[in-house]
Amino acid sequence: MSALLPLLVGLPLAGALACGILHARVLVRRHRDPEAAANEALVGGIATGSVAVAFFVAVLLTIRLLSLPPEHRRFEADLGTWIDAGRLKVPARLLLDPLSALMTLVVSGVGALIHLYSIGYMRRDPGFARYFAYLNLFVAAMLLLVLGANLPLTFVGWEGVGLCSYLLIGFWYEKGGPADAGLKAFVVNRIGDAGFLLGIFLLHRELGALDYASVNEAARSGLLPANAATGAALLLFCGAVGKSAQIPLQVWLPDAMAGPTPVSALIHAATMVTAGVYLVGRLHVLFLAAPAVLLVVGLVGGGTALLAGFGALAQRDLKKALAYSTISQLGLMFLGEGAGAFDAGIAHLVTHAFFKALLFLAAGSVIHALGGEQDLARMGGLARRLPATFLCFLAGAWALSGLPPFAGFFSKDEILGGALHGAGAPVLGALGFAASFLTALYSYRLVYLVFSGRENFEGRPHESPALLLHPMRALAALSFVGGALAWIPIWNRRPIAEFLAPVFGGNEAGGGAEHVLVAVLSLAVAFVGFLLARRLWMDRGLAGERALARLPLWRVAAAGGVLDAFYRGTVVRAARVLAIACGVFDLFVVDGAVNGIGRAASAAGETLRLLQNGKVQAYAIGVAAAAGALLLAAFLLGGTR
Amino acid sequence: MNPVLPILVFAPAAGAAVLALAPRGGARDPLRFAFGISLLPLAIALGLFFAFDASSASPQFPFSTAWFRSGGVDVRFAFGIDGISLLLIALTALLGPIFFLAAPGHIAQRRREFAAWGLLMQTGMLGVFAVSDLVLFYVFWEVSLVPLYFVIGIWGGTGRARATTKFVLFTIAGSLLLLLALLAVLLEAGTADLFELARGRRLLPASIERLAFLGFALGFAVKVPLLPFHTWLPEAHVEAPTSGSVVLAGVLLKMGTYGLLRFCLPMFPRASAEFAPLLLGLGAAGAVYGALLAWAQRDLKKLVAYSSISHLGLVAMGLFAREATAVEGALLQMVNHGLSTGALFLLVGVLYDRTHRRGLDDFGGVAKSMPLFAALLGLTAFASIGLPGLNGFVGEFLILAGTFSVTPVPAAVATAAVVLSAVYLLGAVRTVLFGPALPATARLPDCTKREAATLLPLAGGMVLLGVLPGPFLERIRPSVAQVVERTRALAQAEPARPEGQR
Amino acid sequence: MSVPAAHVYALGAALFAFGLAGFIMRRNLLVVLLSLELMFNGALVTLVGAAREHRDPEPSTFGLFVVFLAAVEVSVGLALVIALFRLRQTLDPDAAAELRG
Amino acid sequence: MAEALFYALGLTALYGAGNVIARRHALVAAVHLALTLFALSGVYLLLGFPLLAGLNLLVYAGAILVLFLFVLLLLDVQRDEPLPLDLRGKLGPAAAFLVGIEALALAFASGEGPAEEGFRETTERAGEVLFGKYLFPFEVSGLLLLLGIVAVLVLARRGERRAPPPAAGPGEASEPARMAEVRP
Amino acid sequence: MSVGAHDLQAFAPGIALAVGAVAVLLADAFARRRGLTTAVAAATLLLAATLALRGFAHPSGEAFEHLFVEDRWTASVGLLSILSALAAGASAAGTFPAAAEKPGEFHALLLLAPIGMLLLAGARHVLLLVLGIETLSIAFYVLAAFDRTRATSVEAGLKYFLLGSFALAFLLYGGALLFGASGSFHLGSVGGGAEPARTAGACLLLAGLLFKASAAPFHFWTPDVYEGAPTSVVGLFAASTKAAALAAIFRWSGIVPESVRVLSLAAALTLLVGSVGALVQTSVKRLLAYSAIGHAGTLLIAAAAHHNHDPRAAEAAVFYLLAYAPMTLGAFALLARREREGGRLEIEALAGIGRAKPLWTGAFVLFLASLAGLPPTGGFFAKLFVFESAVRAGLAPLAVVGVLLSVVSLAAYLRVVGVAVLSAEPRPGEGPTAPGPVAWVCAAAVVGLGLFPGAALGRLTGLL
Repeated sequence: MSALLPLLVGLPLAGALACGILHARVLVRRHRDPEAAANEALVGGIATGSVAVAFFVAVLLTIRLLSLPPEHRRFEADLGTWIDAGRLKVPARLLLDPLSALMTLVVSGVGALIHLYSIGYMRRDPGFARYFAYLNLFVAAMLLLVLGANLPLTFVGWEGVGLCSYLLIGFWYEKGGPADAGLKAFVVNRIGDAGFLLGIFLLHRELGALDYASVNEAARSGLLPANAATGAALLLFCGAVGKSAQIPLQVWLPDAMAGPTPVSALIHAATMVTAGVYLVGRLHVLFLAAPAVLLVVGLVGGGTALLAGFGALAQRDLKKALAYSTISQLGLMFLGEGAGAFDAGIAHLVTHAFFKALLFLAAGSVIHALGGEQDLARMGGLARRLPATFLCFLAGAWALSGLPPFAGFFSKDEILGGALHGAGAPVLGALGFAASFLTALYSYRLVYLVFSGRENFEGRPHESPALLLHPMRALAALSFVGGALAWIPIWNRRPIAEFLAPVFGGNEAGGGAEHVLVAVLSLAVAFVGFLLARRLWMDRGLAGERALARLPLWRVAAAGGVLDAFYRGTVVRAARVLAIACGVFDLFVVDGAVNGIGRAASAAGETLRLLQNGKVQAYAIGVAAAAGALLLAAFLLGGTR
Repeated sequence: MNPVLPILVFAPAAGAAVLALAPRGGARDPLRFAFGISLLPLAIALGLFFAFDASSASPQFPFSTAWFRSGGVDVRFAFGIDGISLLLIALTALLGPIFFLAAPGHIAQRRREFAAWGLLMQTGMLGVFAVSDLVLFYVFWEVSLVPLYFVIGIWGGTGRARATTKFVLFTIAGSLLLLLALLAVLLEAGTADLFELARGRRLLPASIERLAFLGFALGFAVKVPLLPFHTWLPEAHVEAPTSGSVVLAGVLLKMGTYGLLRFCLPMFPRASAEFAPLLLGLGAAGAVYGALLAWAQRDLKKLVAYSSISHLGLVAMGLFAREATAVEGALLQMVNHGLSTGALFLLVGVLYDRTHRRGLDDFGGVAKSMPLFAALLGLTAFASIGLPGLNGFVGEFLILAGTFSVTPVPAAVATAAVVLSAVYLLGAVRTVLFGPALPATARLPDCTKREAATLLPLAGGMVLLGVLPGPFLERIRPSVAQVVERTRALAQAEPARPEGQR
Repeated sequence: MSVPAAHVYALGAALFAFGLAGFIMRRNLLVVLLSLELMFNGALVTLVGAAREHRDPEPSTFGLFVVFLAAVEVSVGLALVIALFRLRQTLDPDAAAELRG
Repeated sequence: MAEALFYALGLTALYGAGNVIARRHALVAAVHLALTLFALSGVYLLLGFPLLAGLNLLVYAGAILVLFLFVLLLLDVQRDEPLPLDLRGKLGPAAAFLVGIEALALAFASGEGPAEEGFRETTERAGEVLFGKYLFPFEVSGLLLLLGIVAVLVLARRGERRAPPPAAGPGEASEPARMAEVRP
Repeated sequence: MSVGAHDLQAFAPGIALAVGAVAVLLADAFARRRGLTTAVAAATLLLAATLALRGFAHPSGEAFEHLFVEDRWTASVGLLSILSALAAGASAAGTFPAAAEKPGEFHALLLLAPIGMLLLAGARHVLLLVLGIETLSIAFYVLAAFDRTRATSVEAGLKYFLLGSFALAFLLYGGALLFGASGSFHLGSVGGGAEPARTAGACLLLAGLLFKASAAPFHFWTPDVYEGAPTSVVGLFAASTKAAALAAIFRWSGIVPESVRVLSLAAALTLLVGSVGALVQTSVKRLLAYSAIGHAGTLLIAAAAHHNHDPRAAEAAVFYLLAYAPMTLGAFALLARREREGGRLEIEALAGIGRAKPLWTGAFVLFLASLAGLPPTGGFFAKLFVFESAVRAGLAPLAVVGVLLSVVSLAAYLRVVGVAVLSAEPRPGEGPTAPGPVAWVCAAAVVGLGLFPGAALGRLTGLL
């Protein structure tokens, strides 16, 4: 069975290559005949097909995995050695265990749906084949990220998805904005990645081994010193912070919305940004061995969830609002993990992938229908015009808001339950509930602003074609049933947690009356949020928030880029000034010293020329003086004898 | 006695002689002729690569004949390579044909001379890596310098005379100190065989070892160039013709790092230990400093030149970690840098040939009109900033991981350079390729077939080394292990001074 | 006669010094040549003093060669001075200062 | 008596030497050199070197100085040197050097006793050295004489003996121009 | 007390040269056929070279009452001088009209000068030293002023003469003091004796020799003389004077106390003057004069190493001289040809000559590279061996000074190369196209020594 593993990475990769070649052909043709369009069906078919096949392979493998006894649920595929240098050995080994299987299913499944959606969305784009090449490459990298059996391989995927993110954000590179956003995303991620790398180095220094099994085992057995565990966990979490857009590195994600909307759905909502959550889950033993870091994870997550929630609330741009929402939800996941509820974090990751992808796709449909309009002020009343889209969006928002029976309620509930149990419980719990409240508030704000009230747009929007709607419907269905994966209250079963038990061990948190209490509380909070949103925004458009918008806090949140501006003003500027100062230093001091030597030699030569004045008697004086000096030197030097 | 190495080394020189002696007009297309000649070393190098016995650390394909005796030391006309040399020979042989293939784009005049100098330079560089005699090494070391002086000086930009003079003087100043140190070693050890010198159990007297190490290190540091000795490089690159920059960055700088690895570490283990902190610091600082400087540039060539300083600082750091992983990474990174920086210079050359401009601000939105160029530039940039899956990553990762495992601080500092590399290089890519097309650059023709032919082998190399570094690492492993073991073992056996032990 | 050798040496040194001073100072090439002869004579007197001190005929025979050398020198020197005079019409040593730097 | 004569002659020689370098007119200087040479010959004689004394008189005073005077008259330079003006700059170092040498010479006196009396070198003994040990240098000085002749032939002989060689084409014509160009 | 066959054999090259010189004068005086003098001179030089070579193979040892010694050192310096004279004569043929006017005198001087070198190199007695210096000096004074209708030539000769005689006076005085101290003129016993006179004498003697070697600060004459003298003979000045003076310095400077430090100091100063001075010149000829000073400095390093008990310093020095002679002779031969063809010798005048006259320029650049000590030329190994000797003798700091200053001198050469080769526009016209036979031979020697240094070095054993 494990022989199928490489296919998971290989299929999308092959798809990417094929699309790349087709793109090259398009370029060559375009030179001859500008009108000749790409064979979009072929490209879309290959791209979507490869991911879909990967999904089926993943399903197949997962079924096989489940047929094994829990402690043996892992497939490994060894593809030889990638790097072997000195003490460092990196085998090219893929690992499928419940955690990576779950991730694989989400990535390939959601990925396939979004590929399908993209065929419709990207129609007639001159970069159609290029788009799918990138998208397939992304899926390949993402699958490598989750399937890699050791940190370096994960890092390959990690940076690979970063690359694809960069390429896809800047897909419409002719405009400056997307290109800048892509660059920003990559650079900010790199800062986190530097931490990731250092974490890898630290583990390599301490352990020599970098595969997850060894690292977790060493952390469990105490082979890894506590200091090293803390350091490594903190450094690796830096990587997670960057990739998952947590404070303080969250600044890139709102800008990343400059890319095509399906990209935002797949990469910047459903999959890539969750890589950090996955990483922390993957190395949960290490993080458990570093409780301080785990607390940091929770606090960062909670803080991000809260602040990004405010951000989402105050946005006037539909996609940016969703982006902040994503940041907030990722924060929640970290909050759960920080509290020790890793399975809850992963469960929320899964459901979030469904409904957030759905929301983005629906938003894409709206934007598509409005001819690229993203401003919430220029929407409203679209429920009548785009009924299918409306329903899908509503399903997504419902799920997001954490109201049953949609998925968000159940997975979020898990997190909140975990938060109240783990370390730092009161703080994390409070943050969690506050974020939940905000989530419901902004979720319905979006629904009301987009779909209710007066029509503030121009033109006559039409419902999107089936190619766009079908993936949305599928995701809507998943958003609905997805909650069952997290928690089935009736039987009090938690399928995902149970599925992941071989990885995380049995999680005894939650359950019973206490859990019900949490559920009721969270329901109440979400419902209050819903009611407030309904009161403020239903049929009123942005007018509803006029009072709020005067608050300084709101303005800060709306601007979104407070931290961004802060970075630009301090870190970036300081680095820039440092770079220019280095340039000046190099030119005048370092090179100046070099040129100074040259000038000194020339000056000495000129002095010599003055002495060499052509007058023979002057020379004679020189000779006589030299002879005198020689005598003097001989007597002085010889005097020592 | 296997004559393959002398043939490898002197084949280009023979070609140069033919060009020089051919009657005027006799060589109709000298660049094509030279290109043809330079394929021979490439073929030989490929053969060597596959014939190389990866399990052995001893010099292979030896060729040795008496040359002269000086001061009781037998100086031989001796060749022989181990894994370390093999990789760099392969790189040199690969860049040789590219040198000539790229030339027609920017060398309009005096092509015959250009071809002859190029071939001579090829001989010099191959010789540096292929010899196994100290004195012969030095001869090739300087011989490889002279052609580049003319290549930059004759076919360079407006400030070429100053730049090339500075380049030559700077490097010669370092080289001559190296020469003195080399003489001291020669006299003290009584042999000029560099493998013997690097392997013998006998150590030089401590005082000589220190001074000789300093001489060697200084000579190589100028060539690399390490931090305070780098100012010749940007100037030379800016003025050099594209081909010259490619070879300068691709091979000539490697001669410095090769020297550090081949001579400084194994021949002076105690001094290496003593000065390792300094060199680690200079390497790491250079990596960051170079990156910052690259960021501050508005001229593409200068940007790439400073990025070279940054990358090679990293390499030097890896070498002086004196740890197998880091050293293997450093060696691999030398090749990586040769490929990616060579390609970057070629790409800048592509733009320059079309517009006669090199400023960052002279370009914008080029990707639209030059998609192939954009793809190659993107690939190269990502290789250069160390994206996993491409070659730069493997080298950087090994260097940093290895260095971190013995001295975390410099490695951590140098990691900042990894971040900065993305800032400056992708920033430049953003400016040049993306955004609205500038009127001046909106209709540039895409890479020609010839240009693509110069770039694609390099691109292929980047992917190959990134995905399959195994065959390369495998061949250098025994040699590197030997160097590191000796360096470490002897440094610990007889500490030069107490604080020398880190 | 009991003149101390030192006094003979002193005489030689003084002559040499006078010659040296003249060589450096005088602005007439012929006088410069005369000064040169003084220097030679300084050496000659010193040789004589040495011969006397060591009771050895060798230095004084050496002295014969010095006289001879002086003759050759003067002939060549005068020839050169004449050659220069023909071109420059002056005996100022600084007239021959075209080559410099 | 002889001692007194020695000192008298020595002082005369020095007086002459001083005038050689101090007198403004070259002719006067030359005459004073003759005075010095005569005095020195006397010194040599006193010290017991009659051969040297004689040769000194003959070659130096006789031949060399006559040659000098001859050239002086030949060139017939009327202008006097602007001596005092120039002395100012050069007297300082010269004096210093002079003092140095003098001090050096006087230093010899410190360790040495007075010289032996009655030393007298005979022509025979000089001849023995000259044609014995110094035979080779003696022969070599013959070569020097030849060289001197050649030198004077080259430098002082006026006029062209032969037509310019055919090889000298355009270069010959531009000779004066080229001379002017050769400047530092 | 008499001169025997052994003595004659020891000085055979000198005798041949002397006889040849007379023959040349006679041939010039009585046979009116052009070319006869040239032929006689060339034949004499070849014969003398053969004899010197024979002397090198079978040195006769001390001769002439121990005044002179023919060892391999003397023979090699003699051989070098003779071959240099041959090269200078060949170079002058066709490039030096004044020599063609007086071929007898010119060739006689060329033949007589090496005798002086031989004497200087082989002298073990102050008198012979003086006579050797005088012989070579007078020959060179006259050669410098040979172009006597040209003011600068006469100026060069006069300056050379005045300063040379001035230095000779010092040397003579030093010799006299030495005898006063030690009672001997002989190298073997001259070193001892009463103190101030001994040291003072030795120093003055050494000053005279250093002057001949154009070592700083006795170098002042060199640039002026080299610039003013006829170009075709300047190479001879540079190559052979240095050789002979260095030979004597090797032999004699041991009499000076602390000779190593004195020589080291002189070497460093000379290198400084040579390199820094060359840096600011505008005339190629004058630049090469400063280069000659610089090379004297390098040779003084070898001398210092020799006196610091490095047994192989002499080999290094002879190799150096062997390599230096062809490069400097070749370079001046090229300049002589250029001058003859109406080309100016200012550096600026060479602009673009690389394209107009590639062969000539190529040869010139080769000589410059060798002067700078770049491989694969003889100059490289010459420097290498000298520095090796210095390192071996424990004079590494001196070697460091040497190499750093040779970077400065390289900068000076690169100025010339930069103008000649790197400038863009080719200038048509002036200057010769071909380097000429002398330059070819010299270039072959330079490259040959660069490729096969062992061929020469291996034979240079047992020199002193």
